[in-house]
Amino acid sequence: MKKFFSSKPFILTIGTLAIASLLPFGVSDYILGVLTTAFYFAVFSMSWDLLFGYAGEVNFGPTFLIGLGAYGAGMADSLLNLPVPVCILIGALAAVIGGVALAIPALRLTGPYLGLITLVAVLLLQQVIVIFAGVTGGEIGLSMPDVLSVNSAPNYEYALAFMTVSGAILFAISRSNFGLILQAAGQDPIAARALGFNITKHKIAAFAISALFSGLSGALLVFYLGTASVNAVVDIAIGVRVIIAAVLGGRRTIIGGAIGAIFLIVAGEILRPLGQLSTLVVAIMALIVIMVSPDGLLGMLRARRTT
Amino acid sequence: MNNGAPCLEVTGLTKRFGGLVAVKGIDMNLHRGEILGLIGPNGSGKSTVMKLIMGIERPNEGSIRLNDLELAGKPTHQIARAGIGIVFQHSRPLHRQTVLENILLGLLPDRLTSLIPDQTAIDQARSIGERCGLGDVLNRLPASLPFADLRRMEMAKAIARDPQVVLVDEPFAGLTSSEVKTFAALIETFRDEGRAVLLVDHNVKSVAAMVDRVLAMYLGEKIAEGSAADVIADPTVRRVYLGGGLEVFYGKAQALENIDLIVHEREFVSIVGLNGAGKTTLFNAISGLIPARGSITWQGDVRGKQTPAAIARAGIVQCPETRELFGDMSVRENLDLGGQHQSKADSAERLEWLLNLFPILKSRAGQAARTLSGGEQQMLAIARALMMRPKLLILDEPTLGLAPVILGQLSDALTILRDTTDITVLLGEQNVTFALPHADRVYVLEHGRIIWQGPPDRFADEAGAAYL
Amino acid sequence: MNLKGFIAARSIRAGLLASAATMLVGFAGWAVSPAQAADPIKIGITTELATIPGKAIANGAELAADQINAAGGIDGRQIQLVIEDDHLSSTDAVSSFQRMVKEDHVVAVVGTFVSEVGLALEPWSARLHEPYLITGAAANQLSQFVHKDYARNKYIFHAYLPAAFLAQAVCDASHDILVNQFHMKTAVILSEDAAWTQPLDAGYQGCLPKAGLTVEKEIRFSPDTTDFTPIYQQLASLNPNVIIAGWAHVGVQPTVQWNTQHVPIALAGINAQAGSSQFWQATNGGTEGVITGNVAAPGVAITPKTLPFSDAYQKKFGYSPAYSAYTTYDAMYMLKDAIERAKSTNALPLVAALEKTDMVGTQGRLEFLGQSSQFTHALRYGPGYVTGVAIQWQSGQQKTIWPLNLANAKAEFPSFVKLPKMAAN
Amino acid sequence: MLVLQILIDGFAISTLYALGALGFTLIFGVSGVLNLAHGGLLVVSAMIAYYVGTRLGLGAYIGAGAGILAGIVTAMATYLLIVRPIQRSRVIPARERELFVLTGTLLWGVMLQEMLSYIFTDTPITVKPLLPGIVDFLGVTTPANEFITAAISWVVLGCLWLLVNRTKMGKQLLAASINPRGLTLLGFELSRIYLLVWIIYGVLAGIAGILLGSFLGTSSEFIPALTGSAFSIVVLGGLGSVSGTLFAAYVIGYIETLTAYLVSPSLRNVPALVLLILVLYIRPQGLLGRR
Repeated sequence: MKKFFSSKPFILTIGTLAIASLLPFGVSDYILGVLTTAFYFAVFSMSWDLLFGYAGEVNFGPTFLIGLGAYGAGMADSLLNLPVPVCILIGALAAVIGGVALAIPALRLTGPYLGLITLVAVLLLQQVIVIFAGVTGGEIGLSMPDVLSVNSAPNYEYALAFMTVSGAILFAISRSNFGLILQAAGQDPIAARALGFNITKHKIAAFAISALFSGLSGALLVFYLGTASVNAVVDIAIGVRVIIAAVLGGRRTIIGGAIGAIFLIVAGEILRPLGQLSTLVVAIMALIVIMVSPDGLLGMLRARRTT
Repeated sequence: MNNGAPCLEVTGLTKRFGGLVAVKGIDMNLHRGEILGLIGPNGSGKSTVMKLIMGIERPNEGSIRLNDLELAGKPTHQIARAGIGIVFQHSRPLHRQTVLENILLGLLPDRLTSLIPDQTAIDQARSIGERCGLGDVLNRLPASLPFADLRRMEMAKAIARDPQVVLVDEPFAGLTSSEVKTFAALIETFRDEGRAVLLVDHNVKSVAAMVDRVLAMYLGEKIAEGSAADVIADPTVRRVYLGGGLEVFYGKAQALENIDLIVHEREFVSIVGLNGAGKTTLFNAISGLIPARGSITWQGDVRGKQTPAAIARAGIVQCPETRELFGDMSVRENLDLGGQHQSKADSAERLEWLLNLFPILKSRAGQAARTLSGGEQQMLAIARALMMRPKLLILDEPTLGLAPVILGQLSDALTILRDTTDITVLLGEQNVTFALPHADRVYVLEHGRIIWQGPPDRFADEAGAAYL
Repeated sequence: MNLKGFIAARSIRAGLLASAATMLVGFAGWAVSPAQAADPIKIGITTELATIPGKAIANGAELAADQINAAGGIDGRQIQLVIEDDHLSSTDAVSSFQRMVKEDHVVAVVGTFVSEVGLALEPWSARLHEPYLITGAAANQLSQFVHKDYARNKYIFHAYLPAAFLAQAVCDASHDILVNQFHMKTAVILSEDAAWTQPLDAGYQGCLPKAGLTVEKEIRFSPDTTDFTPIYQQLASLNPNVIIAGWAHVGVQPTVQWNTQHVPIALAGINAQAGSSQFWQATNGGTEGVITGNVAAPGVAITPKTLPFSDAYQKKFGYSPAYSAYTTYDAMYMLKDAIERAKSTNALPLVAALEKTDMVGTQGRLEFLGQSSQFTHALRYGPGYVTGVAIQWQSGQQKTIWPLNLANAKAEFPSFVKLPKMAAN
Repeated sequence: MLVLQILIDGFAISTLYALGALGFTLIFGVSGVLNLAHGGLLVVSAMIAYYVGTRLGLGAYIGAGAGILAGIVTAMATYLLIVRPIQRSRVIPARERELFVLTGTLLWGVMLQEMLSYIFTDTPITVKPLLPGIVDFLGVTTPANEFITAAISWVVLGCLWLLVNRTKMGKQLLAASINPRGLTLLGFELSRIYLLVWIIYGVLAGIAGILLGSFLGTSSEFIPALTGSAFSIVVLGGLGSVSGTLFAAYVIGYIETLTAYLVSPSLRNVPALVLLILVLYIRPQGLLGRR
């Protein structure tokens, strides 16, 4: 443990975060705005990585969990006018319930079959939102009376703090006994059972934890944006971005998810002068990275260090 | 030794998969401080018994009692907690974690709330690792370990929770002879610690030296039980084993060491060796299916980089032990595919000739390959390979799992082949009685090395002891 | 300031040399470029460039800016546009809205035809005190949002008609054409199930009977419907005279299928995609005989400004303007006018001046509704103000059939449409 | 009357679904690849057919030819630029290749979508129908194009059946899907066979894309939904099973049509999604899947 706190990557991470927390004193509001969104996406990707990278569950529908969190919080705010922290908790709760519901098929299905269930879950959620447009705002989206803050700097610091805390917790979980068992269950479920582990329990817990952070992040994101809409938090394209970010950053690392998400969003912003083509270029870059270095950006860093 | 009540008591254990009865009313006792060998050929149900005990499969009938605690039908993790550990033959280690952490995994509590392993568990993992001979590599990643050390690690994981009963699946597969000795010693220490050990393997020979008792299975039933010598002498067991029928395994970590092998034109060469000796690996290297170091010279030229398909077209055709038939296609279609590289007329002529060589295939021409019996499938596999008009035919374990009567037919066919064509044959067999009569020369392969070569008539005197 | 070094170190470590270079340049650009002394007046355009109406927003703004600049700018200051693509995503839109406000210090933001995006941007306009003119989206909620909390949300202007007014325009046109000229009596409302069509349908339900059309049924379908056969079969059994549409997300498919299946019922209402000049090709001519409401039509001089605009547009871009090009072009001139009257580019005076807008644009006389209307800051609808037009596709061309004083063609329907027997006059 | 309408309409839409999903299942069956850029192939073909047939005004048939060609080119590009490099990569561990093929094709699908929306915008278009006009069939008026679509689809299905069951090449394909190793041992280069399957896939996707484009319209925005629906149908029918795919396409097509006619058009997709979840729970191998 001690060794971990004095290790080079740890110090580097702390240093990076420290510099990041000082950014509001030096950079424009716009950069802060871009990074704020990126930080929430980072939590999406890290949560996804816990499920996929550790528990080995192919979740093609991270936005099912994100969307539940976002709409849970958004509807609590716009329909019930509850205080913001309560709304966020309601969103997180909705996501956790959804996560457990998703865990049940995951215990029976693997690979493409589970992938499809998770995808269908997203499509159903989308349908439900459109069908119950009266309370959900339908395809137009839900406009929320409250936001976290109007100013960029506090929004940025909230997001940074949230990402740091979530990342630390998810990272700790991945390195804990629980994470070890989860990984064993993901690699070889029969062997994990034969070592005396009730992997059903562990997998449900993994889904719940992943859902909790996805949901919290989704809820915070809508309170940052001031609106919850299908194309911002539910659309499959958003889920694809989350997955690509996690794979791009480096699977089974947790932190890789954050690096990938920040890279994707920041690169997208930098390439903005290309207009419509920016998404294309980002996709090409992501494809090249995963083909050259399957362990993603973090894998590249590591390879550089060891050679 | 067998004093006191047995610690694991299995009675009337039965498992059906659909219509197939894989395990039929097996009774078995296992005492503390005892090693029991559970042997049986491919498909005999021995692995299913092991899975039933571990709870990986759910038994249809029967009871499994560990110290009077009924385990049948319980989930695997509860059975493990009750005191049964298992060493799988193939298992995926955690490759981002060190050996020590992998062993530690076996010591963790099954609770969500436990986050950090306590120091005593770490110390315990270390000492288990050291006892299993992993002392020097505890801080390395599994990917960097040799195969034998990975097996040690699996052993360490299995005994981490101090189980009363340890199940070991094919303990020596893929190991070199020196490693076999140290592993046997390690397993014997389990017995000395008072555990009950169940070794699951194909044949008696590999486990005879260390087991206290042997239980032999065939087609889901117990056919013999007693000391190793008794079981070897048992007429039923001999009958089952002379029919060949030993299991196949594929993709196992296995190495060949400096094999020098020459096959002359029109020669019939047999390579004999027990299962796992490296025959299949050798053949796959010749066929270009797996990469290998060293050189292969074919018809005077050193072979460069070629795809396996190009090698096959050049005349080296393998008929693998897994047969690799196209199960959903008819016999005729299987054969036609083998003849597609030739003109229609050549192909038809060849087909005619083959159907005379294997008349049974003629009557089965329209049937799907997977509906054929084992013997017919083997003939089809050989015939399909022959459709290619090979210059060198590699036959890998053609007798695998076949009834004696089929062996006769196969043997006759090979004789005709030798007498009427220019073909060169490289035969891999563990069934010596089949391999010797046809051979011009014989190689003996053991643990990846050639340990003897010579004409078949000297085999019995010089190398046969290990086989008969 | 450490940022440059920090980012550079990370990117190069990441081994992506090529992208690192881009990043470095990009970040350097971000980090150093200070708020420049705003000599030109910057106006932000948020839009969806890969769509026809979205591209039209950018085009309309560009054309207006070119003309204003050529004529000497606004009080001598040139207009500089900042055009951002939001890729139809409200997240991207919010982030680019912030960028335009905080980084480029734009005086006002104009754009979007997607209600969802507009609604996401509105709170930000209010929070950042940034004037925002919506020029294509139609949801009632857009201007109701201003009405709900005027003090906070007064920065938002809905420079287009809310759905309720669009419904009224459809009813008025239906009365003049379908009822008076063709003696139609029954209608079915057929709308995509989307939030903007809820007020639209409510509007239809209210005004169609007054216009002389009995509403036999209201059918709403999922916006991702691709096969409309069941709906048309069901309609055929009801046998109404006309289908009154509420379509924006869909358009090509129901139109083409209406034509290929020879649905014997006239098709009118709002079929937003049919307002585009490219619709003929997109439907392979299936749009023949389709009537839709639009803000303007080719060759029709709603005001003296209409034709010069559409001609200049055609000349500059090579195709005719979609509805959002008219609204955006007008919005740009409203901004120019307001800035000149306010003699300031600051938000509050600008908002006050915009509220007093009264000018003639390409769509008609432009005036924003006041605080008392539930559609605060939406364009005033009605004769003498903005009414829009009803166009009909005839032989590959958009002909104007309503308002009657502007019409350049008489309505006619394809042979497969069964018309009510003409009552003997 | 209503029954007949439902039968006809359901048949047309189901046939299109079947054709659209067929290439997807074929490529999975023979080479084990789940191509998540599948929708991209369909839309590229339809867009090119529209561009050549309508915009360049060369007519429906030349347009269709160009569309099929575009389908082949796109399929080859998918295989040669994305799938094969991943399968042959030395840096990607063997057991993760499947995931990387999924991610790679997913990204490729995004790239195709972006390129199409850049060139052709997102606005939906329809491909010129091969046969205009309507047919009165037992009192139900149906566009002639609907019959042509169904007829072409079944002709294509029949050709595919003949190809697989009656030609040497087809035998190789079948054998590759059953046992690729066995085929290698018989001296057939798998790489050539895979190339061939991708070409066939391109043709199938091309035809399906054009017919879909003329019947239901197309747009770069439809790509994810088309991939999703092919994926659902194929999983519902049993991965890699051609007959299962056909069966599932008709199940989904008719359920959707029935819902649209008898319940409400806006709920059209819901029952099929629920059915999919139920089937996956009860019978994960799909309706006709083996395993």
